[in-house]
Amino acid sequence: MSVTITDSDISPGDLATAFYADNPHGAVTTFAGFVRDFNTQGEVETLHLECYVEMAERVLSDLGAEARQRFGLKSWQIVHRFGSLSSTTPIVFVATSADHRAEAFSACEFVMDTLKTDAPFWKREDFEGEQQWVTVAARDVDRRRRWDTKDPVS
Amino acid sequence: MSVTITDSDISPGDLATAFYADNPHGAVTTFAGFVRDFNTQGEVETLHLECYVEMAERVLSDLGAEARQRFGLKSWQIVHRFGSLSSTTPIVFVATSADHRAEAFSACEFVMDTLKTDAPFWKREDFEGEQQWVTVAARDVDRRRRWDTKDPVS
Amino acid sequence: MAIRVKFFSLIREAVETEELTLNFDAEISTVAGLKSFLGERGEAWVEALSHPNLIQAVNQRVVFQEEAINDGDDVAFFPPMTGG
Amino acid sequence: MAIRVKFFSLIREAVETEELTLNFDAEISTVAGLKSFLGERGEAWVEALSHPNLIQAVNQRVVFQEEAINDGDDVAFFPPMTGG
Repeated sequence: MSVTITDSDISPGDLATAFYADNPHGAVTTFAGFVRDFNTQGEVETLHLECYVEMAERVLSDLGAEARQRFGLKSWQIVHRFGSLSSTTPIVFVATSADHRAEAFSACEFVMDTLKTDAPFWKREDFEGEQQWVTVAARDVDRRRRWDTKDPVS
Repeated sequence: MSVTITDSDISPGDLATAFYADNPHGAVTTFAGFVRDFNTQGEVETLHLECYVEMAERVLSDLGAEARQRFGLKSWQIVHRFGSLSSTTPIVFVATSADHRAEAFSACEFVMDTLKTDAPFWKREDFEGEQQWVTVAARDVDRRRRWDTKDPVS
Repeated sequence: MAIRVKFFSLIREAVETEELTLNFDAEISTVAGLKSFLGERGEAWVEALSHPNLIQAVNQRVVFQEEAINDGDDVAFFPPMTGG
Repeated sequence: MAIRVKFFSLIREAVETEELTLNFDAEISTVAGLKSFLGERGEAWVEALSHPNLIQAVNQRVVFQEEAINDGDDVAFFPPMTGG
């Protein structure tokens, strides 16, 4: 049960290893997101992630607690980078553990879907000398919205 | 893109670390399952996993290939233990990577749901001096079946 | 009373300001009132703070602009978030 | 012709056999025929191989009992699988 917001490099492998050691429960799901080297318009050189740190800590702590309650998690962890990142750099790591896989999977996906639209980070892509703020993808809004009504585990 | 069936200890942390290093794609989902220390009837001392190794290799290779095609994965890995396992020992590790998280999550869950009922492993629980073969849970059959009809990514 | 006001992303760029500390008498009682007050700084501020997708937070929680502001609060203005 | 036959879990325990290599003339052409042939070994075999949830595989693929058997095939009998 922890949230880390940092502008230092994160290591999803080390984070997963530590999470497994502390939480060898029946079902452990993790998600790791890495900077892609492309967007809809072409090659991306650098991704800049701006963050409202105090708010991110609060939002992600509340989100973890909500996921725990909603899906009966035994444990969870959320780690999120900010700052300037080159392609293939890890951005985010989420881990959830439960007695059964349905809950672990749903909770991890719920956290990721919610974090995308509700956590105070703003992505700016630098490519071919231009800087462009990333807008919210319609599919991300849709994925976030389904948790408002969806059965907790399906 | 690999399958490993082994009666030696597996380390999900090391497996995740190596998978991340080789596949730093936009979205990487992993699942790790550990032996629980209880079942519906009480405490479990040892879980014995019998395996038809040649068939498991074939079934899981086919399953990974199907997941890759169905969800447009960039990479996948399946590792499964057999033999005698005490509680908290890792049993299974699945990793999937894709450009976007919807595909990585769905593929990982698809592999786990299918593997539960279609991969030739048989679990026997030893507790209080008795040995009992685990029967297929109705919820596992239901979860397997939904992939026959479900939209690839939802 | 004193409040801190923060700006992020597009909004920060538009008003060319990361953070302000404001001291004023209690005539500003809501986020909407604060927006009007800040609009007196110029057209760029009016435009940024009337952005159709503007989100406002008080003490790290997203709120409607009718939300009350009290002494010591942190207020923030920013566009839709793109985490993960 | 020669085939290998494997038994797992409950079925292995019931017939007290892990693996057989059978050599016979070609009168057995399907999995169903093989089951009848093995049933001649006794009541335990008949019972195990008529288990309502019995699954059979030929060359590592699950098949119906009408599946043909050919020289060199691997045949396996087992109960529903419980992986993961």
